Amino acid sequence: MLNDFLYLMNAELLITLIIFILLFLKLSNEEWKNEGLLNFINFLLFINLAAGFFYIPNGNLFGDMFRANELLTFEKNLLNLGTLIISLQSYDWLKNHKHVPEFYMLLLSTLLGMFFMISSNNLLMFYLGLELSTIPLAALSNFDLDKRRSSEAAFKMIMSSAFSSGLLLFGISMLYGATGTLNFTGIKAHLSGNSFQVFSFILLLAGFGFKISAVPFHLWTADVYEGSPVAVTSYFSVISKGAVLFVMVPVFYNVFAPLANSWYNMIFVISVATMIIGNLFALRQQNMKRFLAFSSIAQIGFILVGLSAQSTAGSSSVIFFILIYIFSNLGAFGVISLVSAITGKENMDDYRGFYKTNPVLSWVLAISLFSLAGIPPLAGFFGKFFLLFAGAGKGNYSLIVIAALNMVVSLYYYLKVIKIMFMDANEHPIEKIKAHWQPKIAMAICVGGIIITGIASGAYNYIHSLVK
Amino acid sequence: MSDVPISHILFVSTALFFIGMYGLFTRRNMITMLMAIELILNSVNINFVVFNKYLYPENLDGIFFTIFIITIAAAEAAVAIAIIINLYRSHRSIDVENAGEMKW
Amino acid sequence: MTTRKIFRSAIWLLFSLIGIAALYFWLQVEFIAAVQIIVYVGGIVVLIIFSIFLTQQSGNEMPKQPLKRTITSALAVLFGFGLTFLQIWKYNFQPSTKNFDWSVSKIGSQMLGTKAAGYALPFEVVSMLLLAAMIGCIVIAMKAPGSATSGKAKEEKLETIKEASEIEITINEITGT
Amino acid sequence: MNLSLLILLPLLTAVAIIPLKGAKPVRVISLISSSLQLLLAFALLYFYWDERSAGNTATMLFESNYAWYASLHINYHVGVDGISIAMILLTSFVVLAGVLVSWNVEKLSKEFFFLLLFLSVGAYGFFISLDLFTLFFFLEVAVIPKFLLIGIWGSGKKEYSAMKLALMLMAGSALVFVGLIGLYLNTNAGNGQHTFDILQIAQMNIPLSAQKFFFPFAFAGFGIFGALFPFHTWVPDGHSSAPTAASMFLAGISMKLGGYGCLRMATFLMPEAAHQYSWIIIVLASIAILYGAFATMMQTDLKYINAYSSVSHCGFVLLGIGMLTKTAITGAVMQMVSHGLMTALFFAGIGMIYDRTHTRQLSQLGGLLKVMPFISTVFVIAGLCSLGLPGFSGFVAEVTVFMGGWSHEGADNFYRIVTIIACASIVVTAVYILRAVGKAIMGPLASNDHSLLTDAKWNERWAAALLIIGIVAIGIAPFWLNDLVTPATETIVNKISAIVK
Amino acid sequence: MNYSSYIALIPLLPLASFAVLGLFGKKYFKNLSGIIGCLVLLTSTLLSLYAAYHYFFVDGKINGSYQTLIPLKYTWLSFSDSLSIDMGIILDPISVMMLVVVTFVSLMVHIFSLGYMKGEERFGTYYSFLSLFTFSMLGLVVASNIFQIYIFWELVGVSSYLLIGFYYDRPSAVAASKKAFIVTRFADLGFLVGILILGFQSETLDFNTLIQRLTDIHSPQLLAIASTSFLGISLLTWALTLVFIGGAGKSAMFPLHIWLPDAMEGPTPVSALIHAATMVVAGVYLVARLFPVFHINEASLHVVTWVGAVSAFLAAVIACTQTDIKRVLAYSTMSQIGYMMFALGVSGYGGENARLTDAVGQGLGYTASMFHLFTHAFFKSLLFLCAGAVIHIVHSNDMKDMGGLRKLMPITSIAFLIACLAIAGIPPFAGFFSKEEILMAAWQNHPAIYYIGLITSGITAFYMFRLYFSIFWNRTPDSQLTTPLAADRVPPSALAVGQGLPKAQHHSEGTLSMKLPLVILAIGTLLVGFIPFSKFISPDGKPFVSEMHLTFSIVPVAIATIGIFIAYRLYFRRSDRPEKLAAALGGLYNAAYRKFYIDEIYLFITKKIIFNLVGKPAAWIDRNIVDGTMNGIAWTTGRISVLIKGVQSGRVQSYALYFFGGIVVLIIVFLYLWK
Repeated sequence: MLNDFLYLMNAELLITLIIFILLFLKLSNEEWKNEGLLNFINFLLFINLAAGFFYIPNGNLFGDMFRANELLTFEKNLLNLGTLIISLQSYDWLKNHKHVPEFYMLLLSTLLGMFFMISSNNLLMFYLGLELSTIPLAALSNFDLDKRRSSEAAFKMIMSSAFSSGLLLFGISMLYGATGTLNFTGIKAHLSGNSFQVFSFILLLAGFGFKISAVPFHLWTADVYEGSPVAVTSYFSVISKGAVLFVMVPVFYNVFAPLANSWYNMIFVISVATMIIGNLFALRQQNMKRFLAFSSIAQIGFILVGLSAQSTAGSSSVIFFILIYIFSNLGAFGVISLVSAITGKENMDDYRGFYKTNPVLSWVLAISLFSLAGIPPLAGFFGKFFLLFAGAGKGNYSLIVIAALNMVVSLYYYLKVIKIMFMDANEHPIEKIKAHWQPKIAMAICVGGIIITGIASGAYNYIHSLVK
Repeated sequence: MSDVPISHILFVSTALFFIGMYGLFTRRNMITMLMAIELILNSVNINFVVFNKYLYPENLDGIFFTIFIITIAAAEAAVAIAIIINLYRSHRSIDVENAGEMKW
Repeated sequence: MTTRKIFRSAIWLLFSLIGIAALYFWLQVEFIAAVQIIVYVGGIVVLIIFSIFLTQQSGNEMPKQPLKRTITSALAVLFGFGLTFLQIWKYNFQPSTKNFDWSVSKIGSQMLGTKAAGYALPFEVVSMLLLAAMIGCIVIAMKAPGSATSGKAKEEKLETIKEASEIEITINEITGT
Repeated sequence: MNLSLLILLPLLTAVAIIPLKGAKPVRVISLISSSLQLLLAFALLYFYWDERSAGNTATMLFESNYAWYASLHINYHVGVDGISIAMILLTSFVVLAGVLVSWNVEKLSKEFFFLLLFLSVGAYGFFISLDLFTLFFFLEVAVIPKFLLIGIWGSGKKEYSAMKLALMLMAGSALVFVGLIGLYLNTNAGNGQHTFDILQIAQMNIPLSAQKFFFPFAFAGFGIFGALFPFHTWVPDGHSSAPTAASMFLAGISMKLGGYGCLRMATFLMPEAAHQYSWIIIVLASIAILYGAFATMMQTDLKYINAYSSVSHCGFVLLGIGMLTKTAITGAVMQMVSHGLMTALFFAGIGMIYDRTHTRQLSQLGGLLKVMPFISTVFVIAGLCSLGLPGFSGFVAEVTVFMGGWSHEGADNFYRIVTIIACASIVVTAVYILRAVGKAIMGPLASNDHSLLTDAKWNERWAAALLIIGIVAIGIAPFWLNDLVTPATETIVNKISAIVK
Repeated sequence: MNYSSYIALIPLLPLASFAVLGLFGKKYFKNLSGIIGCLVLLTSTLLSLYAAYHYFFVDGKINGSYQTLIPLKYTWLSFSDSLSIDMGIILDPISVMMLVVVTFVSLMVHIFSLGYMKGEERFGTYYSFLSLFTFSMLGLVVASNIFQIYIFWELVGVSSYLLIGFYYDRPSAVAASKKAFIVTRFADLGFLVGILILGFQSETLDFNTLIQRLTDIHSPQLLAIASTSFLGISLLTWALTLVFIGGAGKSAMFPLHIWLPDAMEGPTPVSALIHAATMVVAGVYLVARLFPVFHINEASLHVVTWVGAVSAFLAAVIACTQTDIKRVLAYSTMSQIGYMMFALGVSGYGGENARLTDAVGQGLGYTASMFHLFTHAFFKSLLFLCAGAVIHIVHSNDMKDMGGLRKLMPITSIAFLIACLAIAGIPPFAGFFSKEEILMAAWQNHPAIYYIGLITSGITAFYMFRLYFSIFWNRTPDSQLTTPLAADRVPPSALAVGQGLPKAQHHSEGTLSMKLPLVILAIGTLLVGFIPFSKFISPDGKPFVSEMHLTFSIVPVAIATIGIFIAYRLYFRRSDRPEKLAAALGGLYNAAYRKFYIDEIYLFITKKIIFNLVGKPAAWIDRNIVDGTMNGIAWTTGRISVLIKGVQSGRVQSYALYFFGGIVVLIIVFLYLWK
């Protein structure tokens, strides 16, 4: 019994352990130097990541509230990896921050929330996990304590998330009213597809849409991304989105299978809107983070195309894309966070002539952006291709045409950044940046991932085998 | 007592929900917005309790959900207020309109 | 929630919460009512009032919201209400005849149960959440040293801790029995 | 022989030059690698003849087929037939010439050569892949390097042109993508399985409705690469702003990707649709031919002249493909090769002139034959080839297209008139070519400081010589190319005629 | 010794010398290149003479008629099983005759150029171009496949382009070369389409098969091509007419003749070779080659006849008014070619096969045309070379700068006189015989044409002697110094010759290398007329006897003499009579002087219509409409993104509002509209 806890919840327990270690570190009265602390924490995170691969649990706990299996473990490992990369990248920012342990405690508790959310088999657990992964994030986005924008972002974040969770809860209550159970399997059994259920489902969808910032529930995204510290922004854009998507896939495919016909159309509409709006807004952005915010919105549109497939190809392509997306987006954010941490510059125009001074960094950024744009031979190409490919399985070609054209539009703004870095002249370019080895490692991981993941088909095949 | 049809109570809760939403849309004071959110959550609570009592008395899912919602509401409120206070420090105001620097 | 005097609206909130508690009583779920009163009235509203004082906005009024927004949101809300209630109205709920029995002990036992219909895991999760929230509050609300109004920081910290502890207390109450 | 060498060699070279310091080793290594590519291409040719003479009549030779993404039926499947080999030869010629021409690139030379080699990876891969996915993959691999090449090393309004080119080509590949997916979903490899394998699809018959729906996507998509009217507008800007080597690549290779794709994917796999839409293709192509030629007549910038003439010449490619007769398609392929070499030579010449005079405006050039005889001769030869002079490759290709068009089975006046229109372009071509030659090469010297200019250096001489050899080899002895290509085209045409009957 | 062993060498040797001289001429053997060229050409001349002897006297004739031999042939490019371009060598009377002519004249020109182009900086290039031309011309002559002839057709075109533009730094030369190429290219378009029709309809591109199929009344191909008609005209007529257009372009027939006079910008020997003796008669040769097909199709023969006649007359008239001696010669060339053309046209008129073969007459025109081609090659090249010699001394093309040169350059003047007599058709010079035959043929078949020819021959005599007198007489020998104004019209080539001007003028008439060809050609002009041509050349290879009717030849000779006499009166001595006459003729004179404004018309069509109404719009549309659309799409996208930016207002409340609105929309859509 106890062993079951230890084994099945090993990931969660490990993270809780780390959190408490940090808590004691904090409460113990002697001062720690940030550098050492960071090294130590990153070491812990690495352990945490590595541990994920050793034992692959499989089973249920708490009367089917908590599930664990190979796929879920894989997803958790992805999230761990992402978190590790982020924490490595934010080294230069955290070095001078006063609240490093708190930062990590909050960060890890959100991660914990996501884990619970992923492996939840129950609306209540799902909701709790969601909140656990949201509320501390709101606090985190305020972590540039004396920046106006940071607190504004935090405010917007907490307000909109509270609002959306209100709607979500209302939907859940309706669903409860309609089905009388909170357990996913039970819900699936009771769903008949009548309008009341569809109604409550739409509210749920809105809740999901908010977290993955799909149009029209995306408006908070840009502001929050812009205001928050870069580390938090990248966490927002990759980890929390990824977690929610991980949940969305099984929930939509299994739980709400009875409503498939109606939700397919909804996803269709939402994804089209998301791609178009995201692209249109991204065209004009000047702030790098804001730009990436909108680009990530557009990416979500593509992911939804894959999600709409309702097939193993669909789910595996979504998960595969998230893997790639972690590498690509974090690669981009890594460079940006370095630059903003060291020079405090976040505007595109500051990046003029970036290539002259920092060739390596610009190549990293360029490769990440190309991968995001879906340029072969980088992984992003495969990701996008498989998403649309799966989406096309439904035979809805209008969706594919729109998506394909949107890829062209998105290419424009990615290339715009490339152009600014490589081709524009600038008399005061960003000076040569000396990065600590930890961010370097993080970027190496990202670039390596971007280059290898697509060419070597192993990752995808593994995911596919898991999903099947 | 249970002769009161469920829809009446649901009417109350729904009304509460949308009143809260209206408050959220229109109030300019952040703290008031927070209150509005509390109202929203409360209406959800009512829903849960009512559904649990009227429809599915055999187990207590609704009740538990309500409890957890209440707790989370508390936590959310706490964080929100902390953020508002911090924002007040930097903005010297808790007017929503002043917290709109980042746009477009 | 119609008045723009913030303090007054806070009081109104208080009353409405109490009203909801009364509703619970009437529904014969006194436990929830109790929790409602303790947490909300005892916790959140106090918290809100504190914060109102802290932000010193108690007396003076906010400038009016532009009429356009008021109207649009009113319309939207009414419309949404119509839609929602239409759905609820159309959907015929089958009230079950079984009698609804709950007892604090039952709740308590389930709360800590790890078997089916046991809520130990959510409970733990919530406690983690509260911990995280507490930390977040402390970090954020605690004034960064060296800046102007550091005097208030301590008070601030106390405030938040107090609030957090209150929440802990409530949980103990919930579980204690 | 293992075709993957063609991809690996440039790829590994590209990787190998990354750690190098300084321009010189980079140049040398890329030169060695590209000459090896040339050798490899000729070896391929040799082995191909060997196999064929040994009586191997398989459609594709040297096939190798590995499962890549098994669950999605994506394979890495490569193989060559005559057409591919012709294209590979062309590529290797242009790559070597490009490397030679850009010998003196000082600015960021490592990146330059890296991109150059990377581009060739894309081209080779495209020409040898027999799997629609890999085809598409390599098609897109070849896009972005062009953007960077133009944007960083280009001249004039380079950013605009680079962006325009990248976006239009990307739009093209987006269309291709849709066609590809649609095609895939309409294949049936037994028990409801789909396939990307070109050879397998060629065996099936795709439902006509699907063909009619997706053929336009595929053809227009590749058409954008192949400067199909009215999607050709990236050509003038892109070519004119690109650095010399990039222009050579653009016109010499990447426009051929379009033609090859139209042939290999659109026409070969969706023959019925091709047959039904052929008249549209023909009309568009003939518009492109004549209209492009007339537009060229008005240009004053050498690169614009050649770019527009490329539009006109690539019209012949599409015309030949649209005619769907054996001779015409053979002509189209020949035209691809010939135009590739010829226009590369042309751009090389223009580049050499530009490097010295720093202008490409006809009004500011003149009498260069006096000061730089070699370069001028190169220019004149390219021009003569472009106006279809016998003895050069252009004539062979165009005549074949004409013959194919004229002897179209449905020998009604439509095809005749179109062919005559195409023929008429040879006059216009003569007009603008001679105009350019007469103004820039002959006549009195435009300005006195031109009299101090020097003639071609060794690398430029070799580059030009290489391309000229290619051109003349085809022009004097076209039969080998004809024999190389014809069997491949026959398989395509037989399929079509079988379907049509 | 059979042909295949050496016949290919005749064209290939010049090709080799072209390659060698072209690649290394400039670097290695600068001045040797001339000698090399001459030697190479000498060999191929001897070879072709040997071949001619062999063909005509040894084994060409089998049971009474000359066979068509194809010693060499291999497939060059095969389009389909039936259609393929073959590179081959055809030997029949006319091709052998042409071989001799081309090699011989070319040799003469090579030799002459040794002196004329001496010291030219691009000496080697010049010779390589000459060799290239010789190669292409020979290839054209021996072509056994209609596409092969087209290929070499283009090649002679380009080599003529290169040689006309040899003085590339002279804008006029550049323009002339461009003009020549483009006009002929335009004609070639017709040729090409004609080939396509013929090849496709007769399912072969091979001359023999083609002729045999299209002349056999029972062959399906002939039925098909004759029955199918386009725009009411039978396909055969279309094809032949188009082919003839090609020929007319090369042979500078009206109205495609405009390039020929300008082509005189090239070095004079080049004009002698290309624009007098060889290339310009390619058109005639082409028609002759396809003659069996032509003669069964009246309509196309009509065209040939009338175009020939008109050109002959028109050119003659224009020639009377020109003052640039080379242009005069050019127009005379055009006129003489006109003769050949209509000679072909009138030959075998209304022909069925029967009438082609019967004894007198029907084949006469054909023979006569070839005969005239042959003789014309001699005296016209002679004329040009003389003109070259003159220009070489005088450094001017304008006859106003000349006069009384007979003392200074006796040989030249005598040679020139002989040539003039020949072209005027005075017995016993070569021109007389050929022209007689032509007129005879015309008389027998088509009197109207005969009269035109007659008048033309009179005019010819007039302008030729106008030329002769005003060059070599017209002034007192001692006052022949060039007027100073001549000095600035000096061609750079002449400057390149290196000797200072005044000295040069007192020099004798150039080196031996320049005199020798004149002498040889003059002798040739005296003799070749006596060759019994009809013994060798006839439409169907069967020799026949064409007897001279002295009574018939009285009239033409008389007319010619009259012409000469008028010229004598006007130009023998310096006088103002010509001006008077010109004034008297007034408009007519001006029209003729302005070449009947044909150039202007062309200029109008090209500049005003093609460039302004087609080219400019095309370019404009491309930039503004086609490309505009592409950019417009991009612009619109950007615009939209600006328009909708208000949504992201930065107000969290409106975000919530949108959020809620989105939900409402979803609900409405999916609960009520799209179920």
